[in-house]
Amino acid sequence: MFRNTYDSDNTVFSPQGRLHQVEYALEAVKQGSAAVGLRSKTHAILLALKRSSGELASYQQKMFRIDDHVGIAIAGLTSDARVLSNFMRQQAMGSKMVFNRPVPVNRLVSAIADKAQVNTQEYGRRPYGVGFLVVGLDHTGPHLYEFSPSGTSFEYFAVSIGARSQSAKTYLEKHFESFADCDLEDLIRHGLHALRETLQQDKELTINNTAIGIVGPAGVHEGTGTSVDFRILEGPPIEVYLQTMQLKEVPPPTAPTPAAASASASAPAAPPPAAGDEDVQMSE
Amino acid sequence: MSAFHSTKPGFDFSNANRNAFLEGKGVKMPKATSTGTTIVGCLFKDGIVLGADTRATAGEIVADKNCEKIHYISESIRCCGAGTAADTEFITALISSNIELHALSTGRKPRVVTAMTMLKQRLFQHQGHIGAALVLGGVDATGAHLFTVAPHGSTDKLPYVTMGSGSLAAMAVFESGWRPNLERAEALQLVVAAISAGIFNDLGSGSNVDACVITATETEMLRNYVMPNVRVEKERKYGFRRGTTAWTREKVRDLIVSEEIRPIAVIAGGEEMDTS
Amino acid sequence: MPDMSAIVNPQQRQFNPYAENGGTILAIAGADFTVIAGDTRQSEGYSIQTRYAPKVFRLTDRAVLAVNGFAADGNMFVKKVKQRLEWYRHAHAKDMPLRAIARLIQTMLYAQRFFPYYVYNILGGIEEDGTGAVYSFDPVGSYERETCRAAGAAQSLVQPFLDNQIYFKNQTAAQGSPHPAHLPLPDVLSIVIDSFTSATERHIEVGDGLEMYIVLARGRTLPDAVAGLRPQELPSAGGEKVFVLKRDLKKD
Amino acid sequence: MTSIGTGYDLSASTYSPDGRIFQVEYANKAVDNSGTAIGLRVKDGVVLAVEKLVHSKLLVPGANRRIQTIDRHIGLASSGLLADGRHLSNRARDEAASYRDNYNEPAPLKALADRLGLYVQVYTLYSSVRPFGCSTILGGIDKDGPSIYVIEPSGVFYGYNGAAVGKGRQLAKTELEKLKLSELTTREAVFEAARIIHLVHDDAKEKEFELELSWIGDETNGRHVPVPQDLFEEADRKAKEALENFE
Amino acid sequence: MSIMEHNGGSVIAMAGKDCVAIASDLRLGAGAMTVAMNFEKIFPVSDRIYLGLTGLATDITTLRDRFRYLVNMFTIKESRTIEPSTFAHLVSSTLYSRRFGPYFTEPVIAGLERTPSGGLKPYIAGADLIGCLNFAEDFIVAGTASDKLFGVAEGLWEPNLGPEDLFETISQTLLNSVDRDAYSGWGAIVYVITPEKVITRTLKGRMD
Amino acid sequence: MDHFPTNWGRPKYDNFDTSATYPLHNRGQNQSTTSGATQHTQQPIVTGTSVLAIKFKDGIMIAADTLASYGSLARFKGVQRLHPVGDYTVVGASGDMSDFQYLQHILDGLVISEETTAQDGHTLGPAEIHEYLSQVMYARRSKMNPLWNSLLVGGVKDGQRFLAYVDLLGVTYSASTLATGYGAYIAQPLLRKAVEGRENTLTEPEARAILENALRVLFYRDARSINQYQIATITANGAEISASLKLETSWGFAEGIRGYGAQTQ
Repeated sequence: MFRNTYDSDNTVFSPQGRLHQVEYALEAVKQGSAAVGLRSKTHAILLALKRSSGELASYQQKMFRIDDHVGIAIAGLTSDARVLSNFMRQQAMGSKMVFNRPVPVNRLVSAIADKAQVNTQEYGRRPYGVGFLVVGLDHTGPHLYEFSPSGTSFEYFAVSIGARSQSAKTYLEKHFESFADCDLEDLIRHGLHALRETLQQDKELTINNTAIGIVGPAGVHEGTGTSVDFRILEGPPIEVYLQTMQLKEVPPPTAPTPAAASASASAPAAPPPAAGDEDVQMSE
Repeated sequence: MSAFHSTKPGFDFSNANRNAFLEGKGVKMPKATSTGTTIVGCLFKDGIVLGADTRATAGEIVADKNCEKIHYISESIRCCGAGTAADTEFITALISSNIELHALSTGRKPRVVTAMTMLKQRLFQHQGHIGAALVLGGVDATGAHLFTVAPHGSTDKLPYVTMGSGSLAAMAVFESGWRPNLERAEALQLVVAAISAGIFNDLGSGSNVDACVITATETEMLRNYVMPNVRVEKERKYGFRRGTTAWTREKVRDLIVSEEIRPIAVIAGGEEMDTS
Repeated sequence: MPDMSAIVNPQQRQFNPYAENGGTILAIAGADFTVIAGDTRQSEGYSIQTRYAPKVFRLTDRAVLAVNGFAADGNMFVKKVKQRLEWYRHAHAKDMPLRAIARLIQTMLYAQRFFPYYVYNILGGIEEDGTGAVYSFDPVGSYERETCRAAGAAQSLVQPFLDNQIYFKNQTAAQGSPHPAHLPLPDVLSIVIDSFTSATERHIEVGDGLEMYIVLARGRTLPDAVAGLRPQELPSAGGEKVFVLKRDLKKD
Repeated sequence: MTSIGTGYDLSASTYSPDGRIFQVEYANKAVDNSGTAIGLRVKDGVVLAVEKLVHSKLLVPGANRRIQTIDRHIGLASSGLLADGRHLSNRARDEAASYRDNYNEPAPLKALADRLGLYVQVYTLYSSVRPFGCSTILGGIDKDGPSIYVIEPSGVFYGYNGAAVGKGRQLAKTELEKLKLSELTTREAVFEAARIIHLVHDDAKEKEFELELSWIGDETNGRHVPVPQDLFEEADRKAKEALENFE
Repeated sequence: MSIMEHNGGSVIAMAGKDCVAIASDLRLGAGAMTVAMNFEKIFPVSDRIYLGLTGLATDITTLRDRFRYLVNMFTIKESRTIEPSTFAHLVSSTLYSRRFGPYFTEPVIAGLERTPSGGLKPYIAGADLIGCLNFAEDFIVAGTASDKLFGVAEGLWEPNLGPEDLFETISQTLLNSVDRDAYSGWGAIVYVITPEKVITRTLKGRMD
Repeated sequence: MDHFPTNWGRPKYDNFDTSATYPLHNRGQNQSTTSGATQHTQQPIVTGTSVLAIKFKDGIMIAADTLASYGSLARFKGVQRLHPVGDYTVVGASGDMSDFQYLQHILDGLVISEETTAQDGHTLGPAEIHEYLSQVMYARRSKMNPLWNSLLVGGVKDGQRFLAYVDLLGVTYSASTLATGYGAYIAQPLLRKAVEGRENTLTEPEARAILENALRVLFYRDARSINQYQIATITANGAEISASLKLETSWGFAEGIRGYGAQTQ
């Protein structure tokens, strides 16, 4: 095994000006099952694929409620996610305590990004090994953000993280221009379609392995009493949404490859390569 | 009177030593009822309008919901009292009595300044220990006069005055609404507004508005002139079934002295007597 | 306002971190409901600060907290309780049960044993077994579960009245018809209203407005007599229901 | 690279035998790999512009700003590691706020650049940290008028009339040198800045990019704000036209 | 502790329809300690007037005797029985004469007043310790449980109660109030005064 | 060994962020380690008197005179006691003026960091400013080191009018009319009568007239007041604070007064 001298420590730049430890942390995100986020003018939603370690095991938790108006989906190390989500909850409560105001979503995401940056610059730490999709509804409307261990955060119309997320992105890129005017049901259907792209060949989305998180007004399948607050749908309630899915379009034979290829072409570019499938020159 | 009270005039201090001793031992002395009151008076074209609320408090508790704070001094002089309720009650009664005697001895209608002077002298004598804050108003041969008398005996003569815990609220109304030569109705309305300001903004004042209009010709005491705080009907009846309260002993004292009149039987000699 | 002498000869004056803001609260538990009520006047000394300052706060779908005493402490305390409940929700994905909230409140109050929240708390709501419950606290956290409790400025006026009307204290029952353990909601509401109108008559710090929260156990509906009063229903996740009923009180 | 494999390039606290600190040089590499940022100091104001490389078309345009406001009168544009840039801008805000707390006046740009330089330099001293992977353009108007400073990963900072950092800095500098900056108005400078960013962007090699512009001048009451939408669109359009003519 | 609470005790009077009632507890304390459970605080002044005295026990006794003396003197001098309203002013001026060294007692007066037309109408009055009279249409309270009495009476009292109903209302008011007062209780006694008779009942109450 | 350079040269702050997971630049400032008695008990020195505020149809109006007193000395006659915070809010202060200046400083810093530098569309409205001030005031009272002020916070944001009070104890409340200091006794009754029930119909000139009348009455009766004042008007269009204005007063009633008793001449 070739030993890369510059990849054992987060306080060392490679001669190309890259931070290998950070890039490896991004790989950890890709180990996690996929999560997809989409947003319309009225809603921001999350969809995630839950893994189960076996027939008898329960499915993992992929979504967390942060505050009434904010929720996250994670991909990567769950324990890191718990630290960061608790931090987000603290921030949210701090805002309630000091200003009696729901924390603006962008500031919440920036706060964890700034926190994550420290772990990329100081000795004795490792970058967080988890990526978040954050949805929230605030004064300026619904939002969707991606947070990554490199300490960056970006706002998206639609995005996906985790294993095989590039396939979901390809779907999203094709359709995202229509999302803005979607109603909740259509938005969820697009999300499910995107999430389906990340499945292994023989798998399907079921009520057990799918979770849906929503902020925004109640949809037609939800109770009338439901508020705009963040809620997580799991189990039987999502059956009705799975029903709406249409048969998978026949994928163009080259669909995943060109995207990956173009991404790897630009790999040596900007150091925090938030885009999915870059080759990070990991020795195997 | 001497049969009922000690023959010495003035206050009886025989408990004072005992009480001072108790106080010295750290026993807290109780507070008398005080009227945390709004009282006012104002001058108008033909005379004086006095006003008062009707709440008497003992601490935070309403001791009397409809007490009278406009006291009679003479037919054309009245006095509103704030402060220690008993003091206002008694000093006005005393001065009223003295004014009556004074009027009888001089054969003239009493003047407001006379009442004012009597009040301030007596209050000054007692160095503030008589806790009466008064608004004195009336009409006499020299015109209409309005005074305040503070517990230490200082007085003030102004066209509109207020006293009591609601005095600031009431004064604010006067300061923004009083003009010289108000009509009777206007003045009465202003006084009602001033007292109402006290009733609704000062917790020490409450219940109803009493007013008194004094002119050279007539004095009109408008008891409960406005009643903005009548209690709403209760939601339930709270009568109890007879026998609810358990008792152990009963004694009934009949107040009706019942007399049974039994005709005394006529000695039945008649039959025996042979009259024939 | 300080006078000049105070500045020339500074006087030692201890800052008093507390105030007394008047008002009264009470709560009564029924078999399957609880009523928690408070007046809305906030005062200091002889001044009314505002005619509408709520003293009763909904914590969860089945817990309502009434706070009375020093208003700043009260508001801060409610805020902190709410935040603790939010953490519980994060950790357990459900609302904290009533009796657990009661213990939490004790812990939070006692934590300030030597600089207490100058606040009397009454917690009312529905227990996990579906019964109405009231918990009352002293400022440093001593608490117990009761059927009814009054606290605040007019506590001494209202509590014995409730003893008599809710607990039937000193009333011998008629032969063959024992006193009920719990009164129906319409009766409780009218007793609450009469308690407050009585306290308003005789206590200067009570008045302006009355807010009554009604918490109904799962599956129960409002009796017609109460529904006719058109209480406002607060949004809840189903299960227990919370209603608010408002009344005016005298403003003098 | 001669440095690679010598072992002298693994820590910021290590000199190479010829007196170089390679880690700092590597940090500069991170800057050289990323989108260009420029700053123009003109006669009555400052314009900042950034070539924001867009790695996905799913990103919300305009949302992920790379030019930060530090204080009412100061803007900051950075090139290099995005997260490091945010770290530094947060530090700059704290410093600006601290200056206000102590002196009750807006921080002079030079003082702020000085403090930031010191802060960045500390990260070049120890093996327990790495240097900042970003170069920062600080622009603003203070009581001495408009000024621009660039703080580099080594902690040095210089004042400039026209500054450029990042991938296209050479070309941008050449273009900046052609301008008579001291005669331009801020409004004119907005157009020049837009043009330069468009010019330095290499369509062939790069992904999409988004132009970001901010300014400080009399028109903004001395406040650092994004260039208003209409002006932005006009500048963007003119820049594209210029580019076509240029080619 | 205030001197008014040293011996404890409470009195309440209520007006009904053509009748009045006056009631008191029976406790005599010395601070927190109860020393007697048969300390009556209500005294007949005339056939139709009863006087309740709360406060410091020694002053209660002193004033009871003093008022008996004063009323006897009045009766002799005026050759008529005293009316409740007259008696109230007698109480008031007696107390006020000690304005600066008061008796520590708050009296409650209940009776039936002769109207000009010869009928009898309910009369109740109270005074503070320096003799400020308080005339009420409904009820008068005094003593250590006065706050509680105010609250309960305000809730329970209704106008135009007949003697038996008035008995229930005043008894319930008193019992529930003294139960919440550490310085009152240990039994209670109620007097209901009607034009025809005076009913005295000793109540069964908590003895703690 | 602490490897984090920003921590060097200052003691560790254990109460906060023990594992130093928080970004460096945000890490808690270390508490002073200087020991010894601290003197907290205090009293106000240079003071401002009442502040008044009411709701009207289009927003909130706040008024205060411009006097800062040193005891009974009218020490500074042109002090502005109304302070704009951001675009939507005005804070009016009575009580200690140096404490108020400190609060102004804090609020300015807050606005710069929250509104100006973030530039993300999220700005602080009057409700948030009031909540923040309440937390500051309550925290200081809990340290037995209060900021000796009574503050009124008023403003309009997103079509909502907001008006509330907070004081040195952290006590808060809101109503359609508010007044601090002597204003609570003298002006409040006037304001309540003039405003209650008319919050949605009062026009700006009417609201101004109500406040001016109350200020005039205060000037007549509050010995620590002056006849110069400023009025802040906050509407959907933002906050505007007037220049220093002069009160119209009349003392005609004094004409007929002779002495305090029996005097006739």
